[in-house]
Amino acid sequence: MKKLINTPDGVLADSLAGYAAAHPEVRVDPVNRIVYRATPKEAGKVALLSGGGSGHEPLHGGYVGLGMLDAAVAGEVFTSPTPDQVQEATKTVDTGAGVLHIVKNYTGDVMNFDMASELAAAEAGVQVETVVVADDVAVQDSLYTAGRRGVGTTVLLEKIVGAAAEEGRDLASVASLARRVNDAGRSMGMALTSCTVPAAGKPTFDLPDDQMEIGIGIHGEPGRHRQDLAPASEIAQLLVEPILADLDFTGAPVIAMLNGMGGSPLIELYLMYGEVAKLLSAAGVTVARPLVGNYITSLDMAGCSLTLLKADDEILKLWDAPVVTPGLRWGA
Amino acid sequence: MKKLINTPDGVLADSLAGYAAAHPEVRVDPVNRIVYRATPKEAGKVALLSGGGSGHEPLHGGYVGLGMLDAAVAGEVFTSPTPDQVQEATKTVDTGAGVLHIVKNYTGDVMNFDMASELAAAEAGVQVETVVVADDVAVQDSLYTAGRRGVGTTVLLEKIVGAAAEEGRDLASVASLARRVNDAGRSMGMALTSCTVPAAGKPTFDLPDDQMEIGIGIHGEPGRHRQDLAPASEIAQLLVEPILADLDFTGAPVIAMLNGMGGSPLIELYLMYGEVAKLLSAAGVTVARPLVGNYITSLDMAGCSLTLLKADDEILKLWDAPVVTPGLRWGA
Amino acid sequence: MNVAEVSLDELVAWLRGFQKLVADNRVYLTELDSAVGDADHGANMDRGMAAVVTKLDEAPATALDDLFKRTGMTLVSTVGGASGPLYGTFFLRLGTSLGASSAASATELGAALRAGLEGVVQRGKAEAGDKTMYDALAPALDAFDGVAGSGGSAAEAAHAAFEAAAAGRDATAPLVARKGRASYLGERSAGHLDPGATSTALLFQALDEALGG
Amino acid sequence: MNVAEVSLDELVAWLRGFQKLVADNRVYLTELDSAVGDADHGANMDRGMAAVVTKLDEAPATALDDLFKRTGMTLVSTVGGASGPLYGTFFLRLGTSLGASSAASATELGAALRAGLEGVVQRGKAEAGDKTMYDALAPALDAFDGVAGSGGSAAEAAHAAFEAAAAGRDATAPLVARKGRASYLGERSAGHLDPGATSTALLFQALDEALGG
Ligand SMILES: Nc1ncnc2c1ncn2[C@@H]1O[C@H](COP(=O)(O)OP(=O)(O)O)[C@@H](O)[C@H]1O
Ligand SMILES: Nc1ncnc2c1ncn2[C@@H]1O[C@H](COP(=O)(O)OP(=O)(O)O)[C@@H](O)[C@H]1O
Ligand SMILES: [Mg+2]
Ligand SMILES: [Mg+2]
Ligand SMILES: [Mg+2]
Ligand SMILES: [Mg+2]
Repeated sequence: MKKLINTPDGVLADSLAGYAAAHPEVRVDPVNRIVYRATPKEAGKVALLSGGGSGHEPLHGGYVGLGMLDAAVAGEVFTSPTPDQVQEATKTVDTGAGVLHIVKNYTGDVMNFDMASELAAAEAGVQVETVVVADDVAVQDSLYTAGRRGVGTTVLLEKIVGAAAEEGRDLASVASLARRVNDAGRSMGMALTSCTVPAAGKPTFDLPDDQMEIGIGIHGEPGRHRQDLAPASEIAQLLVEPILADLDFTGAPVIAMLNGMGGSPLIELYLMYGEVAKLLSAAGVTVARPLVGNYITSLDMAGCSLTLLKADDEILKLWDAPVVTPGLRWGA
Repeated sequence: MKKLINTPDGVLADSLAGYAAAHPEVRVDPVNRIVYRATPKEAGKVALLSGGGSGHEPLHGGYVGLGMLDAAVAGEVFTSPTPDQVQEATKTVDTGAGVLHIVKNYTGDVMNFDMASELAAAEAGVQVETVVVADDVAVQDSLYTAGRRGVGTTVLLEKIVGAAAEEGRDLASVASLARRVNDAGRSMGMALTSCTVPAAGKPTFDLPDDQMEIGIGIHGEPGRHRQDLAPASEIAQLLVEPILADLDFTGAPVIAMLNGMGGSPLIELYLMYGEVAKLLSAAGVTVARPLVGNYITSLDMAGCSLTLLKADDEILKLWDAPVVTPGLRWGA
Repeated sequence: MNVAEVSLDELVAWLRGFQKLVADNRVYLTELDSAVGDADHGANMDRGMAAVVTKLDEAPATALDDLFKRTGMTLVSTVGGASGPLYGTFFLRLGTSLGASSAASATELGAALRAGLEGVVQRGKAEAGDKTMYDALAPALDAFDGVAGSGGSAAEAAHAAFEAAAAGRDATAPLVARKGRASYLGERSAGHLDPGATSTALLFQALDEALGG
Repeated sequence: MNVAEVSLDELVAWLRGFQKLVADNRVYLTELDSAVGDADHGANMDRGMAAVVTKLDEAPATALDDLFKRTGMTLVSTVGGASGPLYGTFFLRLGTSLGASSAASATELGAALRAGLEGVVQRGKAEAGDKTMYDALAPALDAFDGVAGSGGSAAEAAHAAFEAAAAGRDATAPLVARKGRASYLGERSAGHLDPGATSTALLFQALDEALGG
């Protein structure tokens, strides 16, 4: 295993320490592994809280700041945080207007956040609403599975709903916007290589030099199927087609994110976006806002994912609103 | 070779096409492989032009925009652009106030930019000044080599000098600021893996699983020496010590960039920055502005580099000025 | 028979034994989780049980409910993932069921284990054949109850439970997962043991060993 | 002797032959550049010479200066890197030296090649032993001049030049580089052939073949 780390068990603590040193605009609680805004939100505004396993950087800690999250709770690599952590963050960020939990749909995440909101409501009287992001079209038979995974739409949702919370909307309307955004987002991912979980010390799965995995998530889990390596134009089809088959993206402005899994360089991500853009345009889909880069990653995995979000004028306006976070920044 | 590409020879053209699709705020000339601002600078202001081989993204195309470059010229992967390309871009961006060429110190880059500025001066009467960035302390015996390589300081210089040009300073003062910034910057890099040049099809060098290269540049060239893998804390020493031995960084505010080589995920880069920050603080160096991420890369190489720039109030003010580029953005 | 034959010390030994087995099988559990999940089950369980043992070292358990509630809460607050809430809830329910006593009969222990299983089902909604820890836990409890209900000793019941848990674990191999991360793999999840069912079999191996096996 | 023994056609054949040798050795040149540089010398030279041949196919050369100036300009505008300006300048100087004639004597060709070498040195400031293309080019020209100056034919001079270029290429192996990217490696650059010296040996192999070798 080749990684810039000290020890496998220390990765999270050491990385958070570096994150704190690099970003004075956030405050890191190293004991509870929570990233907060250095300057908390004004009283009376709904707070946004997210979190999950680590290894997806910049998600979630990188999205704490004006216009996006109020706090992010970090679990161990690929392991959802515990209820105690979530409860602590929930109590801290509440300004009295309640807290929205943004939870990616994984059994562990859902259970831990559920326990936390039960605790927070019981102990501190904090009003909590939860949106569970579930946008991965690679998971097809939702009835016979834990349901669709929460992947790329999480990033877009945190941005859009973050802007709405900043406007001062109340918890119910922030939560219903969040659900609307989740319903309008779809993602599909692929991997050229497995990632290596530090504590495991070797790649999660073996992938021959001439093969790729299609339909992966963000935890190094193997995908839905494996096939021969293909040119970028074909890979783009494998991402675009299942998304467009799942939801009609024509007739609305679309936010498109071509996301890197952590080990693929920008030159390749732009190349992939070029192929995707051609297919979308041929399918009559209008990309109003493109985003290309590493936004929700899977450690050092090489590969990419595509997320499309069917937007409207309100969502675009919220998308364009100022955001000042380490991971996403514009307008201020 | 596992890459998100169509064909090795098409990488640059295809990636530029995707870059154009992703960033309507820039204009790409696909024939000459030049990235321009979509909205050119006001007449009378000095224009900044940079370029070099591709494979270092976001450098240079990602730094075109308000407060930074006016154009970036892209060569083939790791191959400097040709004089024709540079000359074309030089003529296009000149508003009458002259053009600063920002050239990384490599034999090929220096020769091609030299030929271009001769041509541009002769043919179009454009006033050209050149700054050659040479900041890599891994190259020690400058007398017996092509001189120090231009690496991380390039990014910081393009930002700082870009802000000065935006203020309307004249060519001589922009160029002398650029040289001052170059003189104040030092970098050192290391690699956990080699990168793979698409046209070569396999890793540039073999590196056993338990070894790393110290003193690499940004072209997949082997480094100054090879040694056993070490914990992040020791790697940080290998980067910090030669930099501090080369220039006294105490007594001034320092801009510190912990840069990823393209294949290392953010969780590791933050971790490395944490180790670096500890060493700097112990050495009495005050980091005024930290920057962590992939800013000047070497395709899919895993590894990182550290750049320190000894700043002053003027440089910090220019650093903090608004910048709106795909690769670096704040203040607007 | 309602003889209070299982002592607090034996149950402490159970948990300490489980911790050792988990530590010894950390790599193996993670390998299983690599095949169908995210390669962390070994690290998760090891982190949690190490924390439990540290807590027990700091302050010895005073009663059964103290023992199991602290165990459950420690797991909930140190493990995360799916296994944290599931194993945590399991032990919390054991504590509630056994109360502040210092020993339990075989049937009391059986009833407590069943309360634990119910907690797991409430949290995770797993059913038989979903390819989860349920598939080792449920048959183990049936076997335990069968022996304890027909007058067997707690040690005999624990031994039967271990054998049933191991069989249940093995039976997860051919299944297509319908819960947890493995379900994302669809048909590709078949042919691999479930990591959680495997750690649950270790739980009953530890009980068997602690009660005299 | 000042007989105009080398024809335009032969020199066109030289360049076409060089293109073929470069294409055949593309992978090899890149491998050499992997060891001491950035793994692109084969791709660079191949891209450039392919463009030269395309230009010659589009419009046949009308005179020696037309042939070599177009070759030089095409290399300058398609190669980039270090080799683009260096090989480009080399051929541009050849064109200037040979002028608008349609044939050259051996000594005229020798003088033109030397003008090319001077251009390379002006651009790159390389000296003997720096481990660059200079180390194949300079001995090749010395050998060429030696034969041509003592009354040998152009073909004989080209053959001697090729042999000297090959020897010069081989002699770069033990050197520690002082110019170009290889110089960054310090001592580690020793033990590898210089890629540019190797492509320069191919240039003289092509000349040898074109002039009758
Ligand atoms: N809904 C569920 N009900 C019961 N057990 C479950 C459920 N989901 C997952 N599990 C168990 O959890 C195990 C995985 O635990 P672990 O790897 O620690 O957590 P995560 O899946 O969050 O990474 C699975 O092997 C399975 O036995
Ligand atoms: N200053 C120089 N003078 C002469 N030849 C040089 C000089 N610098 C480099 N070269 C030659 O150029 C070759 C490398 O060419 P190439 O790989 O195409 O360009 P780059 O080094 O820019 O990647 C070297 O092997 C060497 O022979
Ligand atoms: Mg997990
Ligand atoms: Mg090169
Ligand atoms: Mg797991
Ligand atoms: Mg080269």
